[in-house]
Amino acid sequence: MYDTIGIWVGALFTLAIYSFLYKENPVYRLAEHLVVGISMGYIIVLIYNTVILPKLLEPIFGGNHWLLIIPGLLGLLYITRFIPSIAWLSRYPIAFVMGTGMGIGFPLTMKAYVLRQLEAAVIPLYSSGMPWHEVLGNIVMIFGTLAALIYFFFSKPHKGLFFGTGSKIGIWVIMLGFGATFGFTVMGRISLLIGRIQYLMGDWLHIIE
Amino acid sequence: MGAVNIWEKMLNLDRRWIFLGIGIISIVFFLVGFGMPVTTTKEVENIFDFVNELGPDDAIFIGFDFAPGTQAENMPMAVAVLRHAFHNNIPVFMTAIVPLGQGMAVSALNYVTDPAIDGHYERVLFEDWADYREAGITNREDIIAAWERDGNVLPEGALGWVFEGRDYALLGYLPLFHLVILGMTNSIETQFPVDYHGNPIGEMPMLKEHKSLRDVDLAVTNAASGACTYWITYAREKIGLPIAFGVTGVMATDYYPYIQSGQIIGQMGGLRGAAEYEVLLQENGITATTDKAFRGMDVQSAEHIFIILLIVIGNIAYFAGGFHKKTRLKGRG
Amino acid sequence: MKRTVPLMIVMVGGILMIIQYFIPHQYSLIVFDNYLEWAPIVGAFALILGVGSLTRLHSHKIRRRAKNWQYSWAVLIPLFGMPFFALIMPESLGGGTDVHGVHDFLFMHVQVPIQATMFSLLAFYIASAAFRAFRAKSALATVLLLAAVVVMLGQVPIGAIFGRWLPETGLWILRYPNLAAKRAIMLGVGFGMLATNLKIIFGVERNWLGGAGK
Amino acid sequence: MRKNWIGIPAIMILLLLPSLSVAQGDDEILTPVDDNLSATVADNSVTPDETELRPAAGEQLEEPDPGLDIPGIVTVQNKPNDAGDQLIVSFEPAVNSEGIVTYNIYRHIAEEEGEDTWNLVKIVLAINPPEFIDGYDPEYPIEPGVLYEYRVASVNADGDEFFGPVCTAEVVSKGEWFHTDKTRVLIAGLLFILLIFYYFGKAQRGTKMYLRPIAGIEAIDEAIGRATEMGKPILYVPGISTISDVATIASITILGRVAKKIAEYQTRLIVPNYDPIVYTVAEEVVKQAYLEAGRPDSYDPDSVFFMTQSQFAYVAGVNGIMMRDKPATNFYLGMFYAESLILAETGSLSGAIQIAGTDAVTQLPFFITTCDYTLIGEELYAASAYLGHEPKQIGAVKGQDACKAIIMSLITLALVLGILDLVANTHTLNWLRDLVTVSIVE
Repeated sequence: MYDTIGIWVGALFTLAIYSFLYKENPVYRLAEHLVVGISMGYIIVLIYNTVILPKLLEPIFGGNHWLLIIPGLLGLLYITRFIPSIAWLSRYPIAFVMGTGMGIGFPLTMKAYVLRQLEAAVIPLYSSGMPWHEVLGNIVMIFGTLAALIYFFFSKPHKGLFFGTGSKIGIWVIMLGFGATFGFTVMGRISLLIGRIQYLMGDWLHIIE
Repeated sequence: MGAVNIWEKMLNLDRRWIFLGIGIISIVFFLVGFGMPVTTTKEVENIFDFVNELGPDDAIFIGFDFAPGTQAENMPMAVAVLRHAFHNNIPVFMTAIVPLGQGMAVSALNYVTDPAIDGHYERVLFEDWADYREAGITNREDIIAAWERDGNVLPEGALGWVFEGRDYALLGYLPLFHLVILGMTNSIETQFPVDYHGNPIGEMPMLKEHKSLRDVDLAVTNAASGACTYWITYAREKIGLPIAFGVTGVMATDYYPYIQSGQIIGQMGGLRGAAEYEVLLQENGITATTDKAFRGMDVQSAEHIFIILLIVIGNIAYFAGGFHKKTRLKGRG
Repeated sequence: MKRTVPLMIVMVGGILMIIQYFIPHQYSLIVFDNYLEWAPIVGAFALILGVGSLTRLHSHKIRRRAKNWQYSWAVLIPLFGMPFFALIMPESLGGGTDVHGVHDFLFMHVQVPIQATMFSLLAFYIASAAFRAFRAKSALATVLLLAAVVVMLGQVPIGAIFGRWLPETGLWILRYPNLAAKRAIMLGVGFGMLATNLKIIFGVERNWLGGAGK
Repeated sequence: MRKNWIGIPAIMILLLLPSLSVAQGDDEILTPVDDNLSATVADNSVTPDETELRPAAGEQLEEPDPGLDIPGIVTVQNKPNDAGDQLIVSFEPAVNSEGIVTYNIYRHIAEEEGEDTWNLVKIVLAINPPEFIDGYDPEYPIEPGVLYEYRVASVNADGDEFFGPVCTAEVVSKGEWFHTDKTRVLIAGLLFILLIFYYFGKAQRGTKMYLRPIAGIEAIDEAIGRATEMGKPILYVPGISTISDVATIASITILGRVAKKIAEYQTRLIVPNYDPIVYTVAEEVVKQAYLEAGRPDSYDPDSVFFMTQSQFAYVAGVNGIMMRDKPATNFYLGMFYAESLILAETGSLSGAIQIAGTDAVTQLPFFITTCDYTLIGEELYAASAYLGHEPKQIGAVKGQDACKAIIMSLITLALVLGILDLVANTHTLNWLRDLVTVSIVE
């Protein structure tokens, strides 16, 4: 019974969202507002059950980890946002998140975005036994990377042989990549729809099994 | 002027017609299906061959590491491997890295053991065969013999029996799953003292024979996020457990390097990967027909063709209407 | 106090975390482990801001009888109803987070289907986007179009009609030019991120404090 | 070759043992507690008699269920670049590998007594190299500065264990103060900091710096003007990531500038937020912008609001706003995931002018195809620097360009070296590769 009602409710809300494809309407509006409220309510419960309770309250009151009061108090400073005269105190926890986030990010970005990408670009064009299309690929890869990098030069006008032609080739390579990514993603997106059709026609209407 | 108007109308086609087309095509092709042949690739064949070599003495893990959102892609892969394992009588542990994956595992099991479907496996719940277990019968053949001697008959259309605790165990989800994997390299039971239904897994014959991940032969993770790499970092790298991936289509290219480096034995990418496994199951006589993924591939093909047709029509209208001469180029370029 | 202290926190926190990365010693590990423990706790309280804003916005709407104000109840009731049922209501009355409670029902049978359907709208939109955008307006647009079509056809069984070269070409584009483009973007983005990290740690960029530029 | 070994394990062990005792001085190996010559049998299914038969087993292969040859001494080294919680452990495998499936390695703290103090810390397959890193397992951690003892057992297919000698580790684990594998990251980081600060200084001294125009930036003012003319609101989506995401920070800077213009034009602004902290910051920035524009009273506190932290619920909400309020201009600047296309297509359906910008490589294609202007990757950051009008910001862009130039020269050098290697059959490229390679595992 619970499951049957559940599937009916789920199916009706599925249709409510699809109705948006035709036009914005009261049914969609209801679904939209409900899902905003429910998702936020769900997150409150989730955060309470996975962070506040096991990582803050239980260790402090159950395990005497008194040091955890510091992040707890820091977090509570967010509430000062609602008291205009001391609202600036809410900058403290933001500063904590900001500073540590930036600090952690710096070496990791250097490694993942710069050094590792550089390493992957330092490749031989040809090694024995490589088929022609791989060699061609490597050539395209190296010159493509160089050209696309020229496109991202901001301090030089995109004119002349080096910067002009370079940035033009660069944008070509970028567009080729974007086209391929677009085409590649189509498949996954259609699968999502197939999933919903299965739900509507299988779980709900039992037309297909 | 009149001709231009038609082209112009075509160019400014109300998008709702396109939406309608997409909707109708997916429903129609789902219902009829014209069965375009799917050629199999090495990445999927490798997984199939690996599982095919295993038998009742081995064990595998199937990870339901996805939420309902990507069910269409991940579910058929998991179901196909599950069927394959049941056919070869390989004990299967079912786990989930994400909380909602637990529900996915339940529905996969329900689907494979649904009595309404021809070619299902008849499920015997853990408590239903408790007497035999207590009598010390843990060998698969002995259980079946005793079970059938007591008047249980395999229903028509069923391919065989599956005993909970002997042929499969639904372990489910635990938070911080990477640590759970690490823990299972020592002992599965300390991580999962009871299964999803609350049955003590220490009493399961399959657990007595496979106490830790070291006694397991393969883990197939069906994932919709990078969480699948947990299995590599914590199981493959630590104890050398062979890993196979089933990932969504969008993720598939990201994980090719793992195949090259030998860290995974193979990969099923998106609906197509699942369809390939279904084709392999059918070709090897393990299932009589292909399943949802194969049928989904028809929809997939049809939609791709539809979108390409739209692009072609759009371009014909654009050039035939002479818009290429007068329209200002929008954006960059 | 209002600006200097936050800027100090950022600088100390930032430099500490950078240095920490290079030191494997257990003392450095203690710093990092503590951070891992603290960060989610501090972050969790930010939720109060969200709930506060959401409540204020929608109660305003209801009070002012703004357009579509009735729907604001559809936000407020589950917003407080979900935690109420999950954390306060006894399980016998549909409370708790387990299966068959109100909380689970709303999540599994309202939120999950709506979100999955929202996600699947992409199938429709990707088609209409392709129709509108992929016109051979210029050489550049043609490149975009052709790459998309080749890859799209290469992925499905029907593409095999045109022979093996089609999927191969699609893969080739994905593996080489696509990777070159992505790599260049990532390198540029990487340097941009690094520069922003530094600007924030050393207080050059302080927009996040509120108040542009000063 | 292997067959020659089968007959002589006993002799080999006899030969090995004296050499062990000789090596003792070097490796500080404790002799086994009970008996060095006979293996300890842990499994009950094997009787002690069988163990005594062991030395003869090699010579008489038909002997039923022989014991296994035991592994030799264990060597322990401190693992570099760790927090002092790992040790590198290697052992000498049994000379006669016949029948050995795995080696079980046990560890306990040196002073501890009794069988139950031993913990099984690792199982090594007999075919694998006899070495591993201990301390990986969180159940049996290694404490820095603690002295441990190890022993290794050969294990046959039935799980019977035959123990080798108990050995005391010659070192204790200790943590290091610098991770040598991270030297390259450190050098690159320092170089980067140096360059950026150099250009900061240059900018502050008032050196004029050229920056090329970016199409999207010029479109921003135009788009705000258009919304004002039409009397319709402007929607600004700051992405769905946290405040520590650089894209979000860039977006907030641009929002400040956009809000100021909007305040001047008296147009309505809608900023729905995904992250509560981003919401707070965005609100501050917009408030400040109205103040700077001299119209603090026309700021509507409901214009910047928090929606929900759930991806597709957020999209559902923003979609609703787009179709109900029909904004004339939509900005999508910041970090985006799969929702990018849903937002941009709905926006274009509602007839809005759309300006997007993100550093999410996977989402850029969708913005490019559906929006009127798109800031690609770094252009988003550069745009915020342009709009900030602060010399240091421009200096930073200059510094980033210098870094890109370095990267480009390195790639070009690699190209040249690669060709040189092909022509002259040298291995210069490997040298460069080694120079820039960073280790994956830390």
